[in-house]
Order: sequence, then structure tokens, then C-alpha cells
Amino acid sequence: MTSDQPLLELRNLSYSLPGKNSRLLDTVNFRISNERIGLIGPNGCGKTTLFQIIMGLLKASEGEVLLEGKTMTGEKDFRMLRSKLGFLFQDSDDQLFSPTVLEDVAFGPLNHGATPDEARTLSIRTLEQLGLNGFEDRITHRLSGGEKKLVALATILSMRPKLLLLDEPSNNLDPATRERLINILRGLDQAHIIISHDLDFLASTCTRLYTIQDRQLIRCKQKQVHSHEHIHPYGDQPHQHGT
Amino acid sequence: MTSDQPLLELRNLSYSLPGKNSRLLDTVNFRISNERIGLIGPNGCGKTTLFQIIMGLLKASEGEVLLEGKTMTGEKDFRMLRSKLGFLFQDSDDQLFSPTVLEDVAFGPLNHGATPDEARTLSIRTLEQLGLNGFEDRITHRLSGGEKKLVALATILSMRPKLLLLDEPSNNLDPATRERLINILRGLDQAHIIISHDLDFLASTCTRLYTIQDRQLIRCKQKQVHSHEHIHPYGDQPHQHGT
Amino acid sequence: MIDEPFASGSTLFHKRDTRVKLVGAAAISLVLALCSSFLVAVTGCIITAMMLILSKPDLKLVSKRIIGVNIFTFFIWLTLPLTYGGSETLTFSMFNLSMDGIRLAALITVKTNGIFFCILALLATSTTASLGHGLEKLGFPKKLCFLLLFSYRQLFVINQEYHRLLRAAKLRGFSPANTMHTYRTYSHLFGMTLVKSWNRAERVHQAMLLRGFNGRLIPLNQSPPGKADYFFLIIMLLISLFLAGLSLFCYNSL
Amino acid sequence: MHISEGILSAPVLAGGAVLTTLGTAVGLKKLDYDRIMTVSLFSAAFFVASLIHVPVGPGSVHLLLGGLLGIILGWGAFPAIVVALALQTIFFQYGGMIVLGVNGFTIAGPAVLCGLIFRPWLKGSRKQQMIAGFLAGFFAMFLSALLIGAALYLSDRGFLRAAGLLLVSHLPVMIIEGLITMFVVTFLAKVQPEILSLNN
Ligand SMILES: Nc1ncnc2c1ncn2[C@@H]1O[C@H](COP(=O)(O)OP(=O)(O)OP(=O)(O)O)[C@@H](O)[C@H]1O
Ligand SMILES: Nc1ncnc2c1ncn2[C@@H]1O[C@H](COP(=O)(O)OP(=O)(O)OP(=O)(O)O)[C@@H](O)[C@H]1O
Ligand SMILES: [Mg+2]
Ligand SMILES: [Mg+2]
Repeated sequence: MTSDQPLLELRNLSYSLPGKNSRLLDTVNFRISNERIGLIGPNGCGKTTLFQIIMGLLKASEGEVLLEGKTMTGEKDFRMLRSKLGFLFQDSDDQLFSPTVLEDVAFGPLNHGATPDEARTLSIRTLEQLGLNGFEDRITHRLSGGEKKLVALATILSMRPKLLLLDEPSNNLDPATRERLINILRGLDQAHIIISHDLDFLASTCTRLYTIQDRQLIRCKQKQVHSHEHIHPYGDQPHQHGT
Repeated sequence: MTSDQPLLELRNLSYSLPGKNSRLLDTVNFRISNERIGLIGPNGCGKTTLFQIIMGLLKASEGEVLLEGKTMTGEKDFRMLRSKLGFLFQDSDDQLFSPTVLEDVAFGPLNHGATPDEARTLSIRTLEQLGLNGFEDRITHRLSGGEKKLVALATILSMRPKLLLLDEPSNNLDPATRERLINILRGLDQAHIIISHDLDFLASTCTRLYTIQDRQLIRCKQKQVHSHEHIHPYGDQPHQHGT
Repeated sequence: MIDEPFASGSTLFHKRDTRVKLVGAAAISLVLALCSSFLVAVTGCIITAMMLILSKPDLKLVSKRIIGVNIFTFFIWLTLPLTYGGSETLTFSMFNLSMDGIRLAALITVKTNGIFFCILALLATSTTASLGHGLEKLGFPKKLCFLLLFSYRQLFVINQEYHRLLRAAKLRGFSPANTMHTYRTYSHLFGMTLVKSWNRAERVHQAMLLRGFNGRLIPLNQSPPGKADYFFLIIMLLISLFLAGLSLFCYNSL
Repeated sequence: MHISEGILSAPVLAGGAVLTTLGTAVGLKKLDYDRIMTVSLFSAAFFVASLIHVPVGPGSVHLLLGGLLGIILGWGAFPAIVVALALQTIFFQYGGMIVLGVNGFTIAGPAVLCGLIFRPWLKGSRKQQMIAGFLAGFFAMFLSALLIGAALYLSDRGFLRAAGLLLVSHLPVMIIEGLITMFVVTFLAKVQPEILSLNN
């Protein structure tokens, strides 16, 4: 692997929703090696769709996904890709399907050939890394929303991915868990792409921002000072401005 | 009903989460007659919980809910209250369950004793009022997120409520639908309370703002100019600041 | 709500390996289910009741569950004395009650409740998750065990989804009655729950694919049963043997 | 509709266990791992349905919806129902371990049979779909009650009249099952026909 070969590359990627003519994504080009990237954009602009295409869950109408310089073609390629990229879903209930936490975290390593003992050790270590000591035998469905999110992250980290794709990880987290997640993400070695509407969260965890505009993935200008000024009270309450 | 009797009143309302000692809401007092009120506050502060208490879905640990001066005590009282207050859920998927739009919108009137013909006429009129002409026979489940939100609003408006409780109605709406919703809300006669993180949305649809602070419902000082200034790009993208 | 209220605790029943408890429960249930003498049924029932007490359950909950379990027994008490027939009868004003019917209903009641106590003491003291794994280790088909474990995990999600929809219907003035509207509404609520389950299944399957699932489910190892577990198993088997022996003795002396 | 533990005779219990084992084996064999999540979720949904009270006359009944599951899952309904029954035993102690064989067969057997018989009708008009739904719901329940009666009768001839009473008293429930199955089937056909595999 030459040094200028990105970990992941998208080349002229286009995607149309099934049954629609207009494109959701149009000739997207993108590369990432070890950056920490934030992805922001209005609802329905295709952020989640982009992640699904990268993971091979949706098929691009045109263009290519390249991992370490190699074009992914069939299901077999994507299976290999999936062992190197971790995708955190928007809804943790979709991602956690085993009855206990340990089984869920060990599921990935087991499928990738770890022995049950290795998988167990690796999973316990991953849980500890996220401050989830003693969670092994907890029943998944009884966890709180924030705990579920962290366990879902553990199920991905236990596969030792090289790149993380996180879909709105800070959604519906209480302030304390959100803070904890920020610290965890800052402490990880992996590159990541984070979809979020929460700019402060992105500012604390990413070094570059992208957005989807006019069906294109666009790099945002860096460090552009921006200020809202509006007549409203309790401006220190967290809030959001519409488009 | 004397003129100084509010439509809805909360008296010394307190609420603790089941199994926890600390209170989420503590001696909340509030009255509304025909105002348009916005409610803002950080995630998990108890906004949705407050709505659920008002609708009798959760039971307050202490205090009273009064409708038109009458204290609501049993399930029977709250059933009456529910015919006068409309509650729009945060997630429209939890609210819509009929196969077609018309059936969903007609469901409330039918339960309240309208004949099928009356219910149909009323529902079609409500749909027209929201600009959803021709949506009658669409399959609810297959609507887009924004359309679902508007239909969910229609299912409530068709019951001719006196007060609307809207839980994050502008969430996950694309800009055009959001604009349309603002116009719809401005055109309605009813009083309403809107939970939102989107201050611009609240500014366009409400005349007063409240927040939950230190477990209390507090009126925000009016028209307090506030400005954020942060170093981040694409500040014109919709975004949200965490707590 | 669905819950596992008896599974948390730290009595000797909670601490035992689920495999051992499954085998013990099956053995005792089998002997009790097949016995036909009052002596055995009552002895068994007393033993299982003592087991239940040792597992320190919430007695209020137990009494609630007893009602549920005895609905069928209630039906039998309602019908058998009147319909069973036989030569001996007990005449109550206008009714002729069959003595055989009453005897059978009483026997069934003792047996049903004895087995209920046994299940409560042995199975309800484990979480469903560990029971599923126990079954797998005991050689039940893997697919079936995973089906059990996955259903168990999804149960709560689906139940919640259904109840959120039901709540929406109630907020719009729905109150159940004997009408077509009611049946249609329940169908729509449940139909929508099925639709959501189906779509969720797709997403969960994707989640499995993303973690390298390729059509083979690999279980994690469980620690093997310890000495105390084997000792416990022997006691359970001895109880079953004792009851079986008593059963044979009663049968022969008839 | 469960038979509780401690009522049936040894041959009947053994027969039920054998039949359920066979049915489950066939169901599992036809079930590949790609569909295991779908079947799991429907098994869970079947469990949830059994908690739904629907008013009938002055009282209320629990739904069973075996016919519906048979229509949707075919042979897959067999393991799905057995699993749901096992979960009920664990959660509520309804039924039991030994009688699970009989309970499994009395519910899953008719479910699969009705599914196989009425499923082809769903390809027809809306009216045919409604009729197929009603009949599947009605007959699955009817056959279940019949099998339960048979299990009782075979265990002890003295149960004959009680079994008859059981069958008759469940007639209204069968009609409700039929109606609900009918409405759910038409709902699915309209909203997400893929579930009934009507689209491929
Ligand atoms: N299965 C589908 N069938 C048809 N349209 C779909 C489907 N899934 C998504 N869409 C549409 O595709 C568009 C992009 O969806 P996507 O989920 O990628 O948006 P997003 O940027 O992630 O939005 P959000 O911020 O709300 O998560 C949306 O307009 C959505 O309505
Ligand atoms: N069923 C529950 N059991 C335990 N805790 C709960 C439950 N439902 C909500 N909570 C907790 O209650 C608190 C208040 O929740 P609520 O949904 O009212 O917040 P909110 O202000 O609406 O937040 P958001 O802006 O995220 O919608 C949260 O901390 C939440 O975690
Ligand atoms: Mg998304
Ligand atoms: Mg809320």
C-alpha cells in the first residue's frame, strides 16, 4: 500500500432511489485515510444512504467503492470490507440482537474466526475500554438508551475496524452519556466519519466537516466563523435552527 | 365557565420516574387558555413526560391537572380530556396505524360517535385544510416522513381539539415541509403548546416561550436578544447545540 | 409488562447451572405428570412447594401466577363432576355429581400445581437467555435455540411498539367493545406491528451481515457445571426416583 | 388455549412430543439462516398477540392467530409457535415442559395446515383474500380445539363431554379469530404485500 493510497475511496458514485428517476447522490468523489470527519446535512439528503452504499448494503447505480485501492465488486469483496469498517446504526435496537451484552460483543469476532475463548477475552477488554466493566451478563433489552448506544459501539470496536461510520451517535443521549461518548471517540485510534446534526458534538470529535449539497459530498470551508443572532430568550438552552 | 378560568391548568404537579427517588418535575404550576406557547429545554429534561402527564398517560406523583376548572381524577375524566386535547407524537410512526390515510383521519371522529359519512366528510375537509388533497387513499405506511407528520396532525385536527400538544413537530422535516407546517400552525384557531429544539420554528409559531429549569416550568423573558458565535463552517446548515 | 420477576435473586436455586435445573425440572415434571395416585401427587406437591419456598419468590406474584395456571383446572372442576359419569354419585339438590369426576379433578389440581411450583423454583429462577443456552448445551437443535434467543430479545421491542400504537388509538377515543370497529382496529394495530417487525427483521439481518454473519451461528462457551451443580442434580434425580418408586408401589398395591 | 401439565396420559404426551418434534424438524429444515430473523420476529409477535385481550360478549379472550402465522410462514410457523409456547411457559408458567409437545402440535399443526391450504387463495381478488383469511383463522382455531378435545378424550374417556363443551364454548372465539385474521390479512395485502410474498 503506497502512502498516498487512501483507506477508503469513492469514485464517481451515483445513487437513485429504487423507482425514482432523480438521483439522490450524483458523482460523489471522496477519500479518507486516517482523518476524523463529520458529515452534516438536512434530513433526507442521503447521509445514511451513503453509509449503506459504502458498506455494500445498497448498490450504487454508478461508480465505485475502493478499499485500500481495491475496487469492491461482488458480495465477497464487501464481506471483506465489512470486517474492516464498522457501521454504528441510528437505532441501537436494530443493532443489538443477542440476549446478553457479551454475546453481542463477541458475535463479530466469532464470525471472523476467533475461538470462543479469544472472543470472550477480546469482548471483555473492549467493554472495559468503553467503561462498561461488569456489563457482560446484562440483558441487552434492559439497558437504557445511552447504555445500548455504548454497547452497540462495543460490538463494532471488538472487530478492530480501521474506520468507523457512525450514524447520529449522539442522538437521544442524555448530556452525561454524550460527554462520555465524546471522550471515548477522542481516545480511539481509528479514523471515523460521523453523521450528526449536533455541531458541537462534531466540533469536539472531528477535524473536518463535509456536507451533502446538490447531491454532492462537499468539504466545508474550515473554521468559518459563523454567528446567529436572534431574538429569543434562554439562548443558553440547546437549540437548533431550521434551514 | 368564567372568563378567568383557564382551559388547562396544572397545579403543584410533581413527577418522579418509577424506581427513582429524585424528581423529574417538581411542583409545576401552569395555565393556558388560548395562547400559543413554545416549550424548549435540553434532552431528557422531562418535556415529553409533561405532555404524557397532561394526557393522563402517566400519573403525576402529586398535584392536579384541571380542564376548564375541573380536576381530572380517574381514567374516565382523562378520556373526556383526551377528546378535547390533541397530542402529536414525536414519532409519527407511533401514531399512524390504519392502512389508508382516510381511515386514519376518520378514526377519531368515528370513536367519538360520528357516523361513517360524517367522519368521511370531516376527514376530507381536514385533509384539504392541510393541503393534503387527494391523499385519502394513499397507504399511510408508505408516505414520506414529512407527509406522515402532516397526516398525523390531520388525525388530531379531525377531532376538533381545543388545545394542541405538539412534540417536536418540525423534527426530521425537510425545509419545504417545515415551512408548510409553520403556515398551517399559524392558520389554526386552536391554542397550542409546541415542544421543539428549533428556536426559529418556535419564534414563527408561538407568542410565549417556556422552559424546564431545575425541574420547574419557567416562562422565558420575552424577546431577549441572544447571539451565538462559533467557529464552525456551514453555519447555514441546520444544526443543534448540545447541552 | 413482560418481565422475569423471579430470575433475580441469590438463593441456591438461582446459583445453579441452568442445564442441571432443566434436567431436574424435566425429571420431576415427568414423574408428577404421569403419576396416578393421590399419595404421590401430594408428596410431590409438598416437595416442590418446599423447593419453591427455598427459592424465596415474591409470594404476591406467585399467587397471581397460580390463578393464571389454574384457569384450565377451574374449567375441569366446572365440567368433570357433572359430566364424568361413573357409578358413585353425590346428589346436590338437582345435580348429580360424579365421585370419580371429583376425584380426578382433585388429582389433576394437585399435579398441575405441584409441577407449577417445580417450574417456578427451577426454571423461573434463570433468565430466558441462560435457559436458551442451557438447552443448546443439552443438545437441542442450534437453530431452534437461536430462534428462542432472538425471539426473546425482540419480544420487548415488539411489545413496546404494539403498546405505543394502542396508546395512540386510545388517545383518539378508542374504547374496546363488541363491535366490528373494535376487531378491525385491533387487527390494524397488530397488522402494523407485524409490518414493523418485518421491516425490523430486515435491518437486524443487515446488522448481522455487517458483523460477518455468513449463515453459521457460533455459540460462546459456557463454564461447565461445578461440583455443587452435580450434587444438586443428584438430589433432583433422587427426588424423581423416589416419587417414581412410590408411584410404582401404589400402582402395584391397588 | 393450553392444556396444563398433569392432565394427559403417557401415550398422549408421548404422541404429542413425537409429532411436535417431527413438525419442528421439518420447519427448521426449511428455514435457512437468512430467514431466521424474520421468523424470530414473527415468533415474538405471536407471543405479543397472545397477550392482547379482545372483548367477546361480557368478557375478553386472548388472541391466538395460529392461522395467520401459518399463512405467513408456512412450515416455519411450526418452530415459531413452539418457541413462543416455550417462552410462555418460561414467562408465565402456562403449559409446561412435558405437555409442550401436545400443546405445540395442537396449535402449530392446524396453523401449518391452514396456511398451506389457504395461502394460494391470497393471490386472488380482495374478496378471496378476505375469505381465505377468515377461514384460516377460524379453522386453525377450530382444529386446535378439536385436537385438544381429542387429546383429553384419548387420555381418559370420561373427558368426552368436557371436551365437547370446550369445543362449543370456543365457537365465538373461533369467529373472532377468523375476523381478526381476515382483517390482518387484508391489511398486510394492502400495506406490505411482500410479507405475504405476493410480490415475487
Ligand atoms: N427504502 C426506501 N424507499 C424509498 N425511499 C427511501 C428509502 N429509504 C430512504 N428513502 C429516502 O431516501 C432519502 C435519503 O434517506 P437517508 O436516510 O439517506 O437520509 P438522511 O440524510 O440519513 O436523513 P436523516 O438525517 O433524516 O437520517 C430520503 O428522502 C428518504 O425518504
Ligand atoms: N420509561 C422510562 N423509564 C425510565 N426512565 C425514563 C422512561 N422514559 C423516560 N425516561 C427518562 O425520563 C427523562 C425525561 O424524558 P423525556 O422523554 O420526558 O425527556 P424530553 O425532555 O422529552 O427529552 P427529548 O428532548 O430527548 O425528547 C429522561 O432522562 C429519560 O431518560
Ligand atoms: Mg439518516
Ligand atoms: Mg421528548
